[in-house]
Amino acid sequence: MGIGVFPYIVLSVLVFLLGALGLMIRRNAIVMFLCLELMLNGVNIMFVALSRRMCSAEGQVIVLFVMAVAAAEAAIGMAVITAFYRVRGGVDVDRAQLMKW
Amino acid sequence: MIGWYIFFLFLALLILLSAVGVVVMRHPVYSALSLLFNLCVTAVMYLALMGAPFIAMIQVIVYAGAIVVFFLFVLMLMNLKRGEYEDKMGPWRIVLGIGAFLIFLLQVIALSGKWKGWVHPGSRGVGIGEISRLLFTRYVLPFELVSLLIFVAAVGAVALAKKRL
Amino acid sequence: MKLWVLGAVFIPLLGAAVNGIFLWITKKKAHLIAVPALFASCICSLVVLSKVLGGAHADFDLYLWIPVGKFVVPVGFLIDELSAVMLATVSFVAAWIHLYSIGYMEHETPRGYAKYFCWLNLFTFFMLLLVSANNFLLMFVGWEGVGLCSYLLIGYWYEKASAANAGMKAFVTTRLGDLGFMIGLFAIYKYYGSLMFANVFSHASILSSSLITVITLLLFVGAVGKSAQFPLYVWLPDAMEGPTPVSSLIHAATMVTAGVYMVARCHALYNLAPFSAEIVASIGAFTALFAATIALVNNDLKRVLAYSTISQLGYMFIGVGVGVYAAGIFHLFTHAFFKGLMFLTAGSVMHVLHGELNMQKMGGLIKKMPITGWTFVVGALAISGIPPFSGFWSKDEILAGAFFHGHPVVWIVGTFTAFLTAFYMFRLIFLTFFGKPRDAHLYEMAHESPPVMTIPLIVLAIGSALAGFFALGPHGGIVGFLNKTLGETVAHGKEAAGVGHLLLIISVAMGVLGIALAYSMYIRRVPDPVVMARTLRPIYTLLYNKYYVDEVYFAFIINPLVGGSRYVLWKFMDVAIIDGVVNGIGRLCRLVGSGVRQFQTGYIPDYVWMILVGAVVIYWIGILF
Amino acid sequence: MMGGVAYPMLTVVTFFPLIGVLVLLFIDKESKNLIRWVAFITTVIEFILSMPLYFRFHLGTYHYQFVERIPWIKILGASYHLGVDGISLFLVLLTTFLTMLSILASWSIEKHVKEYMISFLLLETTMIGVFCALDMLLFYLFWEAMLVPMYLLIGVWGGPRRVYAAIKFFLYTMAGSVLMLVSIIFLYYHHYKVTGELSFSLIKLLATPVPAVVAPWLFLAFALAFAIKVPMFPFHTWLPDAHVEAPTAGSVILAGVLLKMGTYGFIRFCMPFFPHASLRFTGLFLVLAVISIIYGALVALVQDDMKKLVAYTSVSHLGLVMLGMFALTLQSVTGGLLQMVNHGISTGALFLLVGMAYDRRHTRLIKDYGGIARVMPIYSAFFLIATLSSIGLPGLNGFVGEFLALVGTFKSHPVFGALGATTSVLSACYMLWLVKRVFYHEITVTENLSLKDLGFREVVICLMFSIPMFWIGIYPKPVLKRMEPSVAHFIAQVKGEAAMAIEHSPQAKEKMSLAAYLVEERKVEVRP
Repeated sequence: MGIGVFPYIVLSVLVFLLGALGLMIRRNAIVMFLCLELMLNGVNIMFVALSRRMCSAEGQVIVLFVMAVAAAEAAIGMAVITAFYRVRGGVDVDRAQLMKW
Repeated sequence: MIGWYIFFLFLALLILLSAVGVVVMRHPVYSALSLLFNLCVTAVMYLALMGAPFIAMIQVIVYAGAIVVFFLFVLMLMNLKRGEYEDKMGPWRIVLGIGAFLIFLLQVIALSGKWKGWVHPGSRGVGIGEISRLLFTRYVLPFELVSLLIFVAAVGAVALAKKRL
Repeated sequence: MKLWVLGAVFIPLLGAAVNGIFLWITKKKAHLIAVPALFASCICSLVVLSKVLGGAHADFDLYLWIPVGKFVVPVGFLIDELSAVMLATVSFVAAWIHLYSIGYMEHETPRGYAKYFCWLNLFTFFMLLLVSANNFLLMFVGWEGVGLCSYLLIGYWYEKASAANAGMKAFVTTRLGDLGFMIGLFAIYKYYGSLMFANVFSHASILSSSLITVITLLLFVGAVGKSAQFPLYVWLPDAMEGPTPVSSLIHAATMVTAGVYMVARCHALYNLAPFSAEIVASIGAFTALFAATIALVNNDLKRVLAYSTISQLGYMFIGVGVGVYAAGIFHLFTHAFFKGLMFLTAGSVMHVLHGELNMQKMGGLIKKMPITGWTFVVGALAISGIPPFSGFWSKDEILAGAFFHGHPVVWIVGTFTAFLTAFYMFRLIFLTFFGKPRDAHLYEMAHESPPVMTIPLIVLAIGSALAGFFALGPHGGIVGFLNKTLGETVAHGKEAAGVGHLLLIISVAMGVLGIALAYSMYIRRVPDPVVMARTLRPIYTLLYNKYYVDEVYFAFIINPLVGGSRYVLWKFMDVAIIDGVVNGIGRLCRLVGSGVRQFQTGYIPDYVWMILVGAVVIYWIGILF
Repeated sequence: MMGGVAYPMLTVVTFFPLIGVLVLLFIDKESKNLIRWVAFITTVIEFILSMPLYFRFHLGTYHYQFVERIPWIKILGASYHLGVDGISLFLVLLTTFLTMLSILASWSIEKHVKEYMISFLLLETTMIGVFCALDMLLFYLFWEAMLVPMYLLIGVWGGPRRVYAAIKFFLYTMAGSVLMLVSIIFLYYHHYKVTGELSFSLIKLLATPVPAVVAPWLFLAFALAFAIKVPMFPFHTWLPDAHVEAPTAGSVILAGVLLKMGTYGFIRFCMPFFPHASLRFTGLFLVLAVISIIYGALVALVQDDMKKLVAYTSVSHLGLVMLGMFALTLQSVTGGLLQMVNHGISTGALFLLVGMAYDRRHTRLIKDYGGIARVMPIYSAFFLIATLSSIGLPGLNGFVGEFLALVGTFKSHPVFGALGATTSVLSACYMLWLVKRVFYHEITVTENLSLKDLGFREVVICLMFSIPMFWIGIYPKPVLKRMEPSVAHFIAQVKGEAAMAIEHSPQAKEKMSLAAYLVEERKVEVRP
């Protein structure tokens, strides 16, 4: 158990970056959402690790909030995607450029 | 000590692999399953290595159990055909994406010297009692606000997804 | 005393208010309020005059009007010999003209009728305020107020383009003069620290003479505008577009004399500024001659009278300019009678001839309308300076004053103008009332006006005939009376009686000569005026076109101003340059935006990429700079 | 210095319209008449609520009255600090008065009535807030918040080019006010640096003089914001566009109140904060003011559109206000201040009257009218009164302000006073020419033959406007008495205490001309 915080931080950054990479290279909206969750998860790892390091429960409280927000975001996101799918006939984000410029 | 390291490396490897899976899987359902796996392994890590059993629990119940399953539902509802779900990822985008990935990573590594020496001070985990105490005292306002947020999100989701209100 | 003064000034305002607010009720009965109001005011004024004759004076404040720091202006009244005479003159003439208006305006619409009386009452109020105010600012209120009423009444028949234009011209031109007056007031406040007559005049000499000269000249600019002197006289002939009683009241008897009153009121300042007084007298003399020459050839009944008014106002300015203020005011007083009378008779002619004003179409009217005709003759005799009619007395005072105060040139001009005056007045009479009718149709239409119009004519004719005898009262008559206020105590007649009598004979001879020439030209036709006009064509054309002054003003002032404003200031400066810069900045922003928005691809992956790389870049920017 | 009242008057006056907004929110948007009445009654009550400010105002003191002060954002040192003095009192009253009549004049609005009325009531709150706020942050908040409802009023209910006009209005104003924000923040930090106290309070910031090196720059930053709002000569082009496109009531408020915020800003913030810089730039501003007066009048002369004409007259009139303020004499500043009120009343009335014609004929071009005095006599009568008030005819309100401003200006700067006085001629030219072309002559356009004269509601509006015109014209003393102490204090602030002391000391009296001394006596004598 005494392996220190550093490995967790590296792990967290890697997970976060992998999620970001997914966001960058994927165009399927649902997969992008999944990548977003992945990023959030990376952040959560960091929070929990530092919460342990600081001997404080606050990090974990924040994680709870992050999860709640993630849930809300997923709900709205999925609703948007279904609506979008209905209108555009696909979940490819490249189709969504009404707001472009 | 070494044992813990090996255990950590094992879990971390699983997490990273599944994360890569989320990114590269062709079919969205595979991606989702991969994420599910990723979350579960993270929960194990919380529980076994990081002394955060409550978060681990929530991670499984809410994240894995509710959110990802919810994603899966949506995927099934849409029932995407082959060709519809496939990404046509241009090589440029992949190169650029990986480039940004590496740049950021390098940056983090360059800055990581600060944390290298951070060693875990003790084994005392934080109990559920401590969390709930904080939640209902100092964080009670954000807590309530979050509940409101979820409520709004639920209503909003219905409003958005319904064809006609 | 206070109450009588307030009554004299405010009863007309009350009448105006009632007629103005209850226009829809009074309608054709408006005169039942307006005319009694004026007669009441007249009685009050006469009471005030009688009290002043008994030696009483008054200077009181009704309430504090504008108090800011040391700038304190009350609504207050000053009653001395000068203002008492003015009050009485104005309200007396105005009352009879009100009465006359009942007949003259009988064919107007009910609303127009009530409106007319409302404005006429309002005018009288402002005029009375002007002459009874105890400070410059309140005087200015009356000054501008009469201008407003003049504007409204000239434009009474606003559907006629010429009337609407004339009203505006009158207002704007007089405002141009008022600008000078206003700046004069600023200067008075700046240097004297007060606008009260009492304070300013009692300490008039604390300023250097050059400053007083500037102040008095500025004030005189106001008088030039209001009293239609050269070069701002152009509005007065056009003002004849208004109903004739209005021309009579405002543009002959009262408002236009405000400038003369003002100069007389400020005699304490003008006495200290000989150069300004010189200017006043010169402008007066020049205008007298200038306007008289135009009147020689004009064929429009009312315009001849208008130019005659301008000319006579010139006389008054000669009077106040050469320092015989009382004579100037005396001429103002007699002029109010005979010029008011002549306008009313002209109105009477117009009334029965349905607005015809061209005297070339008239002739022989005296048979059809004897009262009108003969009263006009009385007025003309008065203006021509034939003794014993009133004009003789006052004109003689002025000319003698000019001569004895060392202005021989002014005297020559004045005397020559007297000749011209007699000539054009009797030209008018012979063309209109005597000789053969030149338009049978018009002649058929003519008949005497109703009594409501002829009674004022008779009253004013008696005034024109006899007002001059006021000069003969004890202690120098009216002149001596006015001099109690106006301060000029030396009676010139005594020191050079012989020369005085010679001057008198010359000026009367000039008048008689003028009448005789008019008689020979327009009744005997030797020399025939038509032939004369042909032989002297260039001069005739110049006079007939009024020296082209209006045209010059349009070409050199008004058109450049309007054109410059439209094309240079508005279209070029405002729209092209300033808005151009503003819109240019807007366009520049859009240009930059359209370049920068290329980064805004709308693809989420690109944004993620930018966030990640951007975070690194910003970190390094922070480190390096 | 509470005015001896039991309730927080200014807060009530400022925020009462929001209660009206709240009520309006619960009314169905289809019941338009109910909405109009609710809005109107709200503004009437608001006006009545603001009346005690006038009656309970203490004469003879320059201190702020009806002051309320509650800590607001403690960490920033900002407080909720309201108060009025002789300078802002009449602007508050003008706001409530004009808003009431504007709502009454908005009966003809049919599009989105509910939103319109809500915008209007919000606008009223923010405007009053601007005039009452004594905390810079609070002031800035109201100042910026005011833009939004006005932007909506122009942009949604305006004429054909409304969007262009609204954006121009918004951006112009923003451009200036951002610079002002920078200045405010500088003042705030400077105050912190000097005294160690964080405060946005106007009074405290005023007590901390700014270093002479930066003062001119800060002054110019403030001045730009306010000069745009006024608007002074080179920054005025938003005004004609905004006025022409705004709905009638919007124009009334724009001209009547919003422009005053610029001049108010100068007198309340810009000049007292930077007295030395103000004195240094006096020449510049006097020149700009005179240019505004003459230029605005000349451009107004040649306009074809009635509303645009009236808009340019605002440039001219506000130039006069600026002239009076920078001339810095008691008379000129008081006159300028009074002229602000007068301009709000007379120009407001003119805009309303133009709007009434527009409601009937749907055109504002002068050439489409002509001769309508015959078919609309009441309308013409009121138009004439408003015109005369606007051109400063003695006996009506315009004259008192104009004359005071000019006589005071002449006292310190004779040339500028004389140049400014040309406004009396030029204003007569453009207004009477307008009157002539619109009301006189024969009717040439047949549509005009069937024009209806004013209805009851419109007559009420016009009568309401006429009352203050006559009142201020004939008996301005109560107004002037309330303004005078604050103006004197303002001048003392700018010119420095020393200058003021000389003017009031007994020794100085001996130096005064004897005549002026007599006046002084007279004044004492008649004082009640």
